[in-house]
Amino acid sequence: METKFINESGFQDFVGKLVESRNLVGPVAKRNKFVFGEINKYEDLRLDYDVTLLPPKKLFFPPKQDILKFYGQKGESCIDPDPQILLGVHFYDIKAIDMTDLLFRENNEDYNYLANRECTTIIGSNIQNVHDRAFFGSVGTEVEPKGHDGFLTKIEGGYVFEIITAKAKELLQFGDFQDANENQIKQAEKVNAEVLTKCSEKLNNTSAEINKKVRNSFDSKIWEKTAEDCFSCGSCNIVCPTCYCFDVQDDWYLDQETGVRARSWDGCLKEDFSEVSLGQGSIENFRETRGSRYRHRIMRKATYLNEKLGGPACVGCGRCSSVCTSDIADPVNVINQIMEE
Amino acid sequence: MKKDLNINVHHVTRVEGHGNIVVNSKDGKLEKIQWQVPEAPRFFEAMVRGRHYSEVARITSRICGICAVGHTLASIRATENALGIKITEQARKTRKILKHAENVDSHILHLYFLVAPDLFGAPSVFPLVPKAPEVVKRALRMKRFCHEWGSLIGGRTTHPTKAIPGGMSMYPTKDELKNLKKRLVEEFVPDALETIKTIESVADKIPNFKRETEYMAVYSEDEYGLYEGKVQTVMPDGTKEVYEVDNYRNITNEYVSPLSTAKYTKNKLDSYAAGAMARVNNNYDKLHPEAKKLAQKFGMDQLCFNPYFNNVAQLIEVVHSVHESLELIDELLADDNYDVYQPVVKPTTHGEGAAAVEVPRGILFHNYEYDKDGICIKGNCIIPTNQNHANIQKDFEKLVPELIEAGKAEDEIRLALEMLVRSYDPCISCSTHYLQVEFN
Amino acid sequence: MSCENCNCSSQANHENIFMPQEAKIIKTKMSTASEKRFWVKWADGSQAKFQPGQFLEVSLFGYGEIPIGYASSPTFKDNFEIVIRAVGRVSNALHKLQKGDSIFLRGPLGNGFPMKSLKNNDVLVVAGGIGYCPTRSLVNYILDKRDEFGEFTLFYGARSPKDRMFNNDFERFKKMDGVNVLETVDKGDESWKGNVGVITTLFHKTDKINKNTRVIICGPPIMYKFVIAETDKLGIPHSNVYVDLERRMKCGIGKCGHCQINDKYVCMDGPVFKYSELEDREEAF
Amino acid sequence: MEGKPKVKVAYFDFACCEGCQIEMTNFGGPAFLELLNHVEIVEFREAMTETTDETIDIAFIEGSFTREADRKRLESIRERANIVIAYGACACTGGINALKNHQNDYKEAVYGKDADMPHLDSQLALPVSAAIKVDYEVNGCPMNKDEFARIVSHLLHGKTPVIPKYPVCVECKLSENVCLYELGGHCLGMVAKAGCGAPCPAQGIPCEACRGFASNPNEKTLEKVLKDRAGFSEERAKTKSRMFTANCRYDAPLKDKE
Ligand SMILES: Cc1cc2nc3c(=O)[nH]c(=O)nc-3n(C[C@H](O)[C@H](O)[C@H](O)COP(=O)(O)OP(=O)(O)OC[C@H]3O[C@@H](n4cnc5c(N)ncnc54)[C@H](O)[C@@H]3O)c2cc1C
Ligand code: SF4
Ligand code: SF4
Ligand code: SF4
Repeated sequence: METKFINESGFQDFVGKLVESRNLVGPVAKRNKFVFGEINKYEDLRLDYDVTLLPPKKLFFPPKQDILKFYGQKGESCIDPDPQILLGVHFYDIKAIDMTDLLFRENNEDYNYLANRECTTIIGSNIQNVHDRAFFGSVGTEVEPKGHDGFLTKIEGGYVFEIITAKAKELLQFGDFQDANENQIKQAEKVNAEVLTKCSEKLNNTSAEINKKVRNSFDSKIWEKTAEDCFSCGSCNIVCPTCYCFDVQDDWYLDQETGVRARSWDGCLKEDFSEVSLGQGSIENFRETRGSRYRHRIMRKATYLNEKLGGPACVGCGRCSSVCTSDIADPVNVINQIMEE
Repeated sequence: MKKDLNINVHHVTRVEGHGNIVVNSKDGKLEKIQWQVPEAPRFFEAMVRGRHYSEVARITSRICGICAVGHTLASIRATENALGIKITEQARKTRKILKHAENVDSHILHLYFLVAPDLFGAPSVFPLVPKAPEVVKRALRMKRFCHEWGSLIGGRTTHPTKAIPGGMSMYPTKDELKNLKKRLVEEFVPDALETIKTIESVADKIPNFKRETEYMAVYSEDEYGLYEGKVQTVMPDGTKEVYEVDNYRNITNEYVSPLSTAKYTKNKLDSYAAGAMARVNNNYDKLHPEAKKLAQKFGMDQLCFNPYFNNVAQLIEVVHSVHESLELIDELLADDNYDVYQPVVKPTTHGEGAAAVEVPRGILFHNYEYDKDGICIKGNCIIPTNQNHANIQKDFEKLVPELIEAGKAEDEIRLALEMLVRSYDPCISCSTHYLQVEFN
Repeated sequence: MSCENCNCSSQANHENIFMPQEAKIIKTKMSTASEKRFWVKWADGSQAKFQPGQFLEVSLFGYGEIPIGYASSPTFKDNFEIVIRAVGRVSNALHKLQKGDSIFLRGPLGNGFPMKSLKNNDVLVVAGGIGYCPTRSLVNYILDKRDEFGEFTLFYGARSPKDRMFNNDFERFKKMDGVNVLETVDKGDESWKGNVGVITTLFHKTDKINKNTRVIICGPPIMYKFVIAETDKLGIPHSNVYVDLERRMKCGIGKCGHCQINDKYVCMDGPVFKYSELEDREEAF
Repeated sequence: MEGKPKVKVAYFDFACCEGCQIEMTNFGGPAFLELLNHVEIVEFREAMTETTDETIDIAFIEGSFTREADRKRLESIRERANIVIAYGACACTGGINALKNHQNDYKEAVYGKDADMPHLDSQLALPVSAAIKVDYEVNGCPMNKDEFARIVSHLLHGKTPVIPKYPVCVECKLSENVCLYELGGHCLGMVAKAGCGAPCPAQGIPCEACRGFASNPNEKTLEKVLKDRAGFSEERAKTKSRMFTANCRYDAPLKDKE
C-alpha cells in the first residue's frame, strides 16, 4: 500500500483531469443538502459535505432498476454497467457498501448489482463536517471499512491519498502526486481518529451488548409506543445505506407488446410489505401493526444480521433520524432507551 | 316562408363545460332563443374562506383546468396586492412567459381540437386521424410542446405548481431557458407557420356575421395587456376608456337574468365581449410587429365585429406570445443575478386586494381579503365566460332572425349557433357564479 | 458497454439471476373453480430435478412473477406439475394459459423437505386447503417409494366440500394400501358424508400417529398453532415437526427481503423449517 | 394484442374543472396515436360530437357527484359500461369540491341574497363511488397522465392495475428531493397517497394530498408534526388536510352518514 500527497491546487487539477477522462461522481450541493451526483467541474465537488440525502447504494442499485425487458414471449437481460469513479465517500458509507456487496453476493450472485459495483472505483474521503444526527463514532466500531480502492484525507495544504488497489493507483497519472511524508501520514491519521469523537449523538453500549438486549426485547412495549407516530412512509428504509429490499413490477410499453420488469426500493416499514393474498379477496399481513414493522427495522439493524456482517447493520450515518418527519426513526434514541429498560 | 324551428342542443359538444342551446319558433314567430348553462355550481368563494394565503391560488386554480395558469396568476396577484407583496423582476418576467405559454397552449387546443373539425366538416378530431394525419400529428406535437413549455416554467400546465404568492418556488435554469428558446425557434415556429396556412386555407368557411358591441380587456401602457394592467373597454365607435381594477364590480355589474342561469355582466351597453378578439380590438397597437402583420392580413387592424373572428384573433395572439416569450427569455438570460432558488417575498401587510389577468377566454378578476394571520376572509372571482354569456345571448338574438331570413335549414342554423358558441371558446366549467336550475 | 477502465469481468459473463427459463405447458386441468393444474416440461428438454417442498418462481411477462411449489413427485422426471390458485394479478393471468403455451420459470428454489430424516419413519402430513400443493410432491414421492417409509397418514382439510381439491388423488389413495387418508371440511353440506370440523379433530380419528412420527404441516397461517398443540399432546418433539411456510416473495433467492421471519429468509432457509428452529422466532406464526 | 378488437372507451364529466381531460391532450403525437391503436373513443363530449348507446368497455368518469339530478346519468353509464374508472380527484374523493362540505353557509357566501333560489342544490360534493360502483381510480388533481396510461395498459391486458397504497414521502425520497420540513416548510406527503412521483416537493412546494390519503394515514401525528415542525397554529394544523381530502378525513361528513 502506498500513500501519496497532493497539494490543494494540484488536487484541483487532478479533479479537472478526471472530469475530462472519466465518469466522475461525488458529493454535490442540492439546496441546503448534498447528493451524490455528476461532477462536471472542480467546483461541483463538495468534499465538505456532512452527509448525502441518499447513500451511494443508488449508484449500484438504482431506486428503480430494469432487470429485464420482454418482447412478447422473449426476455432480455438489462445488465449494462457503466464504469465510473465515485469520489468522496465517507467511511461509514464505505462500510455499508461492503455490507451490501456481501449481501448481493452471498448464495446467489446478483449481477444486476454487482456489475455496477465492479465497474466503480471507490475513493473515500474524510469527514470534514459532521452531520448533527450522525453517531458513527459509537456504532459498530469493531467493523473495519473495507472494499474501497483509495482514501483521501484533507490535511493542511492538501490531501493525503491512501492507495489500496490498482484501480486507485491507475488514477495517479492524472495528478501531480508525491510520496506522503511521515508527518503528513500522521496528520491524516489524527484527522480520521478525531472525527469519531465529534458526533453529538452516541450509543451508550457496545454492539454485542446491544445485540443481546435488543433481541430480547421483542415483546417490549417500546415498539408500539414509539411507532404510534410512524407514518409507515418507509423513508427510514429508503435512505439507509444498508437497506436493500425491493419490489418487482412488470409494465408494458405503449405498444402493449414489449415491456420491462423493474425492481424498485421497497421498505419493511411500508404497510403492505409483508401482505399476502389468501384468495377470495382476503389478505394476511404478517407485520400488521406499525410497531411490528418499526421493530423489524431496528432488529435488523441491531441484531439479525450481526453474525453475518460481523457487527450491526447500522453504520451510524444518521440519515434515518433526519429524514423521519415525526423524528422517531433515530436508532440511538430507541436503542439507548431499550438498554435502560 | 314561415316554418317551425325546434333546436335543442343538450350539452354543446367540443366546449369546455356544459351549455345548452334552445331555439323555438312557431309559424315564423320566435318564441325562445336561449343560451343556457346547466353546469353544477362549485362554490369556490366559499371554499377559500378560512384557508391560508399560500393555499388560495391552489384552490381557485381548480376553477378551470384549461385556464388554470391564468386563475393561478390572477389569484396570486390579487393576494400579493392584498398582502403588500412586491415581487422581483425575475419573477414577473418568468410569470409572463408562463402566461404566454398558457395562451398559446389553450389557443392551439381550441383551434385544432374544438374548432378545426367544424371547418373541416368532421364531427371531431378523431376522424381526421386517417384523413389528415399530418394536421393531427402537428396538432398533437404543438399541444405537447406547449405543455412542456408551460411545465418548465410553472411545474405543470394544469394547475401549475411553481407560481406562488411572493414569486416562484423555483425557476428554470439558464440552460433550460436556452433550450426552450432553441426549441421554440426550431420546432414550434415552423409548426405555427403551417397552422396559419391551414387556417388561411379554410378562412372562407368562417361565417360572415356582425354585431357591434363593447369589448373589454386588460390594458397596460408598456405592453399588450395579458399578465397585468388596468381595464379598458372600446366602444363600437372606437372610443376607449380605462378603469382601475379595484373598481371591477362597477365595470362588470353582475346581475341575475331571467333568461339564463349564469350571472350576466354588463358595462356601458347591454353586454360586452371578452377574449382574444376583445384584446386585439383594444390593444392592436401593442401587438408584436409579426402579429400585427398577420392581423393586417385578416383585416383585424380595424375594429372587428364578427364574433367568429375570435379564432383568427387567437392565431394572431399565438404569434404575439411566441415572439414576446423569446424576448423575455433573452432578458432573463442577460440577467447576471438570475437565481434558480430566488427566495419568495414575504407579506408586509394584510387587507384586501384585486387583480385582473387575461386568460385565453378573456378578462378574469380575482379579489380576496386576508386577516392578520394571512387567513382568507372572503373571495370573489369573475370569470370571462360568464362575462360573455350575455353577449352570446345577444348574438343569438341577432343571428337567428338573420339566418331564418336567409332561408337556412334547421340543421344549418344549429351548426351556426354551435360554431358561434365554440368561437367564444367558452370555458363553462369555470362554474363560479352559476345558479342551478332544471332545464326542460 | 465495454469496461476498459476497470477490472470487472465483461458483461457477457454475468448471469442475470432474474432471467426465467422457458417451459411448455403440456396439459392443464381445472381441479376446483379456482385451482388449475399445469403439467409442464422444460423447453430445452432437460429433466425435472428437484426435491419435494422446493418451489419455482413462475412468471408471465407483463404480469409478474410468483412463487409456486412443485406438486408432483420428483421420481417422475420427464415433466412436472404445478397447481395454481387464482388469487390475484399473476395467478389469474396464469389461469388463462393453455396446453401448448409457454411459461417462464426460475427454480428449483428453497430447501425442500428433509428426506433423510423422513425416511424409515412414520410420517403424518397435515395439509389445509391449498397447503396440500407443496406437500403433494412429498405425498406422491412417499407413495412412489412406499417401502422406504413407515406408517403414512395424510390429513386434508378444506373449507367446504366444494373447495376440496384433488378428489382424484384422495379417492386413489383411499384405495391404496399403506396410506391412511383422513379428510375433513370446516362446513359441510348435504352431499358431504365425511368428517366436519377443523383439521385438528382428525387427530382423534386415527391411532397411526405416535411420538416418533415425523409431522409435516402446511396450510393457512392460523392452522399451525392448533396442529402443534395436538402434536404436543402426543409428545412429538418439535425437532420432528416440519412446517412449510408461505410468505410474500419478490425474488425467491434471498434478496428482496419480503419473506423474512425475524432473521430467516423463507425462500432460502425454507420454505420448510423444523418447528424447533422457529420456536424462538416470534414472527413465524 | 394484434388483431384484437379495439377496446371501446368513453369519457363523461360531472362537477369539475375538466383539467384531467386536458391532460389527455398532452400525451404528444406518438404516445397518443399508440394508445389510439388499442382503444376506440366512442364518446367524449368535450372533444367530439359523436355519441353512442352501445356497451362501453371502459367508461372514464371525471368530476364529483354533487347533486341528486346526476344520479340517473351516472347509473346509466354504469349500466352501459363493463368497467367504470373514476379519474381525477373530483371523481375519486370529491377532491377540491368537498372543501365546502363542512360549511353550512356556502350558498350565502357566494350568492348573497340569491342564495335561497329553490334550484340551488345543497348536496354534499361526493365521489362518484357514492352513487355507483367504481372499479378503479386514477387519483390526482390533475390525474397523472402517465399513471393513467399505465392503468389503461394493465386493463387492456386484463390485469388489475397496480396502484400504490403507501405515502408520497416514499416517492419523494426515491427522487432524492430535499424534504420541505428541512427547508423550513410543511408538507402532507406523509399521509398522501403516492403514485404521482412527488412532483410538488421536487419543485419546492408542499404536497397537498391531492390524490387522497394513503392507507391508514396517521392523521393525528400529522397534526402534531405540522405544529411542532412547521409552527402551525392548532386550528391550521387541524384543518390543513381538508383541502383535497375533506371526504377522507376522520371528520368527513360522509363518515357520519355511513
Ligand atoms: C414457497 C411458496 C410456495 C407456494 N406454492 C403455491 C402453490 O403451489 N400454488 C399456489 O396456488 N400458490 C402457492 N403459493 C402462493 C402464491 O405464491 C400466491 O398465491 C401468489 O404469489 C399470489 O400472487 P398474485 O400476483 O396472483 O396475487 P396478488 O394479490 O396480485 O399479489 C401481488 C404480489 O404479492 C405477492 N404475494 C401475494 N400473496 C403471496 C403469497 N401468498 N405468497 C407469496 N407472495 C405473495 C407476490 O409477489 C405477488 O406478485 C406459494 C407461496 C410460497 C411462498
Ligand atoms: S419511522 Fe419515520 S421514516 Fe420510518 S416509516 Fe415511520 S415515519 Fe417514516
Ligand atoms: S439505520 Fe439509520 S443511521 Fe443506521 S445506517 Fe441506516 S440510515 Fe444510517
Ligand atoms: S417533502 Fe413531503 S413528501 Fe417529501 S419527504 Fe418531506 S414530507 Fe415527505
